[in-house]
Amino acid sequence: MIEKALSGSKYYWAWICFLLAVILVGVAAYIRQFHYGLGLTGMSRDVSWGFYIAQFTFFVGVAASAVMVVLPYYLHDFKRFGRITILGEFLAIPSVIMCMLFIFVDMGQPTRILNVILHPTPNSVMFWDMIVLSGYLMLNIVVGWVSLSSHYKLVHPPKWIKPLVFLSIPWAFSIHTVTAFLYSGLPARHFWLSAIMAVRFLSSAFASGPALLVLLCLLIKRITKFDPGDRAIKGLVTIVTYALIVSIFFVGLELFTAFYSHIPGHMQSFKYLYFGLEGHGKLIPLMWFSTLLAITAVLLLLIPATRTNQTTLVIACIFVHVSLWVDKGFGFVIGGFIPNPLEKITEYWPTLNELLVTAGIWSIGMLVLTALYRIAIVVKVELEA
Amino acid sequence: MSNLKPDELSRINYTPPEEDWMAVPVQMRKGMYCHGASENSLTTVGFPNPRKWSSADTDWKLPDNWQEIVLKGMAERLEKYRSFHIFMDICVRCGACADKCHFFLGTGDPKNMPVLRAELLRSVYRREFTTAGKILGKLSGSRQLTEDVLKEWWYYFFQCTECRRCSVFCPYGIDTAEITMIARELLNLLGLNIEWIAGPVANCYMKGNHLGLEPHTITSSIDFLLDEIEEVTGVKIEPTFNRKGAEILFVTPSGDLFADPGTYTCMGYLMLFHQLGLDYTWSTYASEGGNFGSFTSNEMGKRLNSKIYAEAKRLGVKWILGGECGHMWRVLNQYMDTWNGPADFLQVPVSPITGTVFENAASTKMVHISEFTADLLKHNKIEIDPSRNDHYKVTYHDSCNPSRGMGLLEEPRYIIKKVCNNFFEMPENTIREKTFCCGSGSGLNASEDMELRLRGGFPRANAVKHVHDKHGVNMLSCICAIDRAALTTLMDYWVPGVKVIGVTELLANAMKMKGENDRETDLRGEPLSGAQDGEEKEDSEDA
Amino acid sequence: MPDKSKIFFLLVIFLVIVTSPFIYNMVRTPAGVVVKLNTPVIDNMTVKQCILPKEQMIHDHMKILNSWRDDVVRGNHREFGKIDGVMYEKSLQLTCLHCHSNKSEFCDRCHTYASVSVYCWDCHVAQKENKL
Amino acid sequence: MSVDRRQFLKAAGATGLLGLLGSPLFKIFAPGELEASPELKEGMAKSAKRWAMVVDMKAFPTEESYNKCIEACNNIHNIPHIENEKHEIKWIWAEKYENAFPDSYNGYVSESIEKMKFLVLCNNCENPPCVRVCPTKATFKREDGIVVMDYHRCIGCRFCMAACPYGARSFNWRDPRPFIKNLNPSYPTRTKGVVEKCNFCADRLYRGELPACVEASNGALIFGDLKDENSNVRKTLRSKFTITRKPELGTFPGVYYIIGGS
Amino acid sequence: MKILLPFLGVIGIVLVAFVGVGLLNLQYLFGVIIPYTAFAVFLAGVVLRILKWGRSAVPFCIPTTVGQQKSFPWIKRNRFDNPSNNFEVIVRMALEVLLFRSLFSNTSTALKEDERRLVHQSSKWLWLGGLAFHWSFFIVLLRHFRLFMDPVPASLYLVESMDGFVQLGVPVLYWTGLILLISVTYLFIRRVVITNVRYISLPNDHFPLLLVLFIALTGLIMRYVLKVNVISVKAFTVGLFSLKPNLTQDLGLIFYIHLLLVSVLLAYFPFSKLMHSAGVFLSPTRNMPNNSRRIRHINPWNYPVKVHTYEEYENDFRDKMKTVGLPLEKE
Repeated sequence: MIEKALSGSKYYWAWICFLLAVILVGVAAYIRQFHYGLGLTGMSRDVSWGFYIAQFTFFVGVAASAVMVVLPYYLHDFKRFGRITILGEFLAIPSVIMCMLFIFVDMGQPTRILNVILHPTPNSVMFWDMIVLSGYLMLNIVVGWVSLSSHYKLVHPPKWIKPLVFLSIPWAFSIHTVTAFLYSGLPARHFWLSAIMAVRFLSSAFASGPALLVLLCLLIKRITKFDPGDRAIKGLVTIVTYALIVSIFFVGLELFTAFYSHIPGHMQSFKYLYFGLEGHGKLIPLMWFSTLLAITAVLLLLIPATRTNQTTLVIACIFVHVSLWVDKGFGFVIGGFIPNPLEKITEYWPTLNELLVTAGIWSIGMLVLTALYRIAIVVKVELEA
Repeated sequence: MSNLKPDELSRINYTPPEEDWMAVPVQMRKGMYCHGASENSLTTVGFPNPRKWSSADTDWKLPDNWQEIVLKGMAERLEKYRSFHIFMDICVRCGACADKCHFFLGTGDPKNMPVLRAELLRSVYRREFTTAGKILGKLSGSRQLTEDVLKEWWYYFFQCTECRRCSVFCPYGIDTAEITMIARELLNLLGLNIEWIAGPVANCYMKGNHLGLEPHTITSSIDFLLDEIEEVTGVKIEPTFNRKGAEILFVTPSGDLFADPGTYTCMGYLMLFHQLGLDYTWSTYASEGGNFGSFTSNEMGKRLNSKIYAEAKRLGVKWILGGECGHMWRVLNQYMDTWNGPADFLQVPVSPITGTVFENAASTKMVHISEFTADLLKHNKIEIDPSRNDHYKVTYHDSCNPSRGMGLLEEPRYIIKKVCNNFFEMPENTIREKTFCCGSGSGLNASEDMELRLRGGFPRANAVKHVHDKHGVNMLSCICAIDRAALTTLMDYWVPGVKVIGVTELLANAMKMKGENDRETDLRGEPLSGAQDGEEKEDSEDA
Repeated sequence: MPDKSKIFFLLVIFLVIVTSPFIYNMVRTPAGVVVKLNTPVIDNMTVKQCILPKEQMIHDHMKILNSWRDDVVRGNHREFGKIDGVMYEKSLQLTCLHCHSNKSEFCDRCHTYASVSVYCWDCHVAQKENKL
Repeated sequence: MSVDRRQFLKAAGATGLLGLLGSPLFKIFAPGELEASPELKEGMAKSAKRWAMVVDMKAFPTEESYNKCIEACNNIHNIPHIENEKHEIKWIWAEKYENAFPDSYNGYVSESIEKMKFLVLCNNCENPPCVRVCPTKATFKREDGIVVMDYHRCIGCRFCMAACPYGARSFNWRDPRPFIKNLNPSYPTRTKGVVEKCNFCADRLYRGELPACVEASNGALIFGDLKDENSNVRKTLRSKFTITRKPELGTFPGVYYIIGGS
Repeated sequence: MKILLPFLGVIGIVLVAFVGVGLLNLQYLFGVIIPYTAFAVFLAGVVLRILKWGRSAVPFCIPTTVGQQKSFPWIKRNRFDNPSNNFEVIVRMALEVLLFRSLFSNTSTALKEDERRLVHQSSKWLWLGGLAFHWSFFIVLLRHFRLFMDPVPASLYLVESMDGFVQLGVPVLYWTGLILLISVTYLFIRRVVITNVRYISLPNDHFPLLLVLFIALTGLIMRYVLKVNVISVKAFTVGLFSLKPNLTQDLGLIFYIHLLLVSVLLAYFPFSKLMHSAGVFLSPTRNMPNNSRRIRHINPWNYPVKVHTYEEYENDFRDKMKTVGLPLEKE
């Protein structure tokens, strides 16, 4: 079926060429970084993780959110997701690939990447992250590919695929849980040291991922002959709405604990992010922007008129996604490092080179996504023809 | 018809036997091969070793020095055909071709895997013509040319339709058609042809066409078709034959003149040319587009083909138009000009209706009817009512030779989509350059090898069945005369309810002619699904 | 011969590629490799010997260094052993480079010759020679 | 695998194919293998069950006095001097009270303490979070309590930096060599892309020497075995009031501070 | 037997080198005479084979057309699967040789027994395995040039640094070596496991695979396990490639085994199916444009044939033609 990704209209190829061009720029930027060192990024001794790891964290969420279509469809026989399960699974694949690439470009010594396997270290959460991520990637590739190709051949999917589907459900939860453990198990980082980190991650993921999926579905409906179905989109929107509300609720819980207990360590990062700390506050506008988007989105999604109107729905979904992207793909990681363990403040802002590498990885993700969606849609359209 | 039911015939075991293929002697199974060439047919064209024999006999009455003849023939051909020489040497037996052959898929006989079919010849080549084979012997996969081997060649090289499907997938482009052609040439050196090829060849040589229609029979056949046309459309057509000074010579396979459903396609040609007012002529001398000579030997192909240019020259036409036929177009595209050209007495074809210059036929000066028609439709030169084909749900079978020996894929589709409303493609791995053979090509469409034909046609029929079940397809369109004959049998057996139709017949159904009656039936006399049906349908949908 | 020119063109390309090492070595006359052992420390040695026999050092120095780094860093086993009453530490910089203070002559010659690039020198520094 | 004289020869004789073929053929496969050399004696290493340090702030009267310690460390370990604070490499350095002990800072400390700079370094914790998180065991705790880094193995993921509650770790954001003024040829530098930190001069201890900073501290830094009742460290801890940094985190630092009083 | 014999053959080669060098000390034979002979046989064999093929005529223009022909400007043609000029042929050939385009479109067909339905699905494993094998073999070979040339050309460093991106202790890991081993093993296993492929395989299909497998294995052992003295090896190979062979180096038996295996591969090459690497360029179904209706292809050995002329035809049927009023040349 791969060859289906190799044919398409001139718009398709223009888009592919555009992505390839960005990837090329990203690769060049990475080569520069490879030779110079990570000093080319905005990271520092104090903010030792930056944009790359934040993006990794965010896309783990997008990857995990595939479960939001797989689970209702397979466990609860929620038929209307039948047409989009493959879209969910195929969204997870580029997401995980992006996660892996973001980790890779964040490594100081990428040539030693095999050390993680050569010297397995089960006490490190990162070791488990490697396992769950690669496992999840394999699961989605196998499940997605095998069910699509069986569908295409009009044969029943092989029996062994069912257990893998069921396995992929808890596995999806595991990838984001383990990713949350990367942060929530660190003693001196009060901002992250929270038992609800995993559920907070999951709830925001189940809002941002499906929101993206809604946007993709609407786009597909518009530019291809495949219609994912309004009922499926409605289902997704419901998930987005409640996940977003829960996510905001969890942030509220964190705020309460920090500010009611009034333990300085717990408050400082929040203060830095939203109000500024000791005159530092580079992220304040971004964080309020995110907050504003989230609240607007909640309203747009709760009010029936705006929820059913396609334009406002698109706006709401973009707001959800961007809001959570800013929150998790930026603020959350940076905020944890400010102030540093010595209560000093070093601020962070990504550099151009860092952004170019990031853009390259996004483009790789979009390239994979485009190719996979192209295959899935061509197959579906052919079958329905 | 085979005694086996479709359900039984489609029980196919693809697992090869335990012993090595060289150790498995050929077993000639009835129904899987054709009668040997008759003495008469061979004598007519002056072929060697004409005699009374039967392939079922143990003694094939070979000349004493038959091995010498074959090996000398091989040596000669290794020098004359680089393709043969290369294909004997470079196969790596990767197996990519194995499940591409319709005969393998239909029989499960491992020697029908293209690679093994070629190995039948290669094993002898290695022994006689390579150092490694001489030194290593059996280890190098070589063997001696014995009578059993010869019989195996005969059996299996007349179980190949030269469809070239394997060549598409071969990483080196090894073309079993090419190997089969050489193998058949070698067999013909010993008078080992099949009658179903040798007979038409003799006919074509003497009378101008495979069916052996003599000049007056041709005109009367066409007269009969003209009456039919008049009956359906009310239009009277008067074509010309052997007319000097015509602009265009029209050549089509003779099968279209005689056997249903080819005759309907032929009616289509007549109607189209009449409607256009084309200045063209038929020829009774060059009354065959197909070329069973090419299934015999290069030389015989050339001898039969020569008539087209000769006749074009004699009649003084400007260019030649060719009808719907499969292997005819492989010959016209890849061989004719080389054999019998240059056709410098002709002009680069120009459509008199649209003025389009057929640049791609600048040297052969011969245009495919589908190219010609597609060009007309593109320029809206014919008025079309596609709803007249509404009672058909159509799919399209790419004939092997026009697709893999020419690349004529889009033109017929363009026509079909213009002239009918219900068109459905078969699964993608069974169409276009990956199309499956009808199982009866290259002279194998006899009746005595019916089981072979049904088995060979199984993959094609299977794909038709798919669209038949899914979309209710009831009409299989094609641009090949052998297809029209072979697929009809095939459909009756495998997918009852699906009929076979030429693209030009579809066109003629939909084409509005000057002075025609209100048509109530199509060319076959089937009632059109008229306005009433449509309304009824809508009503029932509302309800 | 049909396609004569094309076939000869391909043949020439083939021959040039296949015989390129011969041609290259003919044009660039191979210099071979000569390792200079002379350093002040070695010149002053009465018995010129390494920590292990020369042949073994040539053959196994990479294995030795590779295992030393784990021995020293991870196992804290730093002693290699005494030779003529002198204790030798498992240390590239302190032991090897002490005598072989001419890295560019001693190490690099062979490594360049065989195009074996190592990342030892990313961290480890050669005495004096190492220009920062 | 380990290569010292004895072990090497044993290991080489037994590997894979060679074992199967027996030793006569071994020479053909791997020419130049020779016999073992004489026995060796024990080294002079200082050893301990748990190395620890006490920083006596009273004994650092001037800035110069503790800068000596820092410089000694920097020079011996080829620590680069990078102007850009973001890319700094620090093994041992000085911090104000409020930064070194942020959790116990109440805003009303004496002026002397407010001005005082505290030497901070890797605490070589008993229960080090950095070791827990390292995905390759590039950071590990030795039996003598020193938390060591294997720079050959570090992949530069910087998880340890996020985990360290004391900011004791530095990352080589770029090649450090251009920033080393006086290269100590007997100690390696680090390559770009790895994390580094103080290791209590593990190599010096092995050679029977005290850590560089301790040696340069004029007695202000007390170093010894925490598990040895008679060690300097234990004596000091018994006699003086000491604190550790962020004790509430349960890392059990191996660096103790004497701040004031007697 | 088909598998056992080639296997024993390869083992035999290993043993010959083992005995010849290890016990009989025939270094000169195995280090100089055999490699030179093998190389000469390879060169001469390949050239002669190609010339022999080249002498065969190309009478007809018979490309396999795997896509739409060039007809009208408004019909989208498939330039590289149905090339209409030499440039497009070159692209088609390049795609074939460099990317194995034909195999990329490979399918596999299975009969669903329950429904008697043939299911054709795209099948890319052979393509992937073949591509991985050929490319990694090529890069491994290219990397070997560092041992053939002195001084090492700068361009080789680039290949090495990209291939050796990953550290795995000392020395760095070359991916291609690993991929070569895996892919050649895959190709061998598929030949043994897939029943139909096993059925069509000959001993001389298994032999080169096993030979390459052992070459790769001995190479990897030399690099990662036994650590053969690369300086000696290079001094020796550069000697060979400067026509000044010297055997003063201690090379280790494993090197001689590797060398003999390679020599056998070289000498075997021109007489075997391995010539497909050259033959693919000469394959008429792939290296010709589909333009024979536009430009006449010449058959060098075209000769006149006996035909049944119109005159003879009219003579045969004159009366019948007259009856139905067909025009005649002679009344």
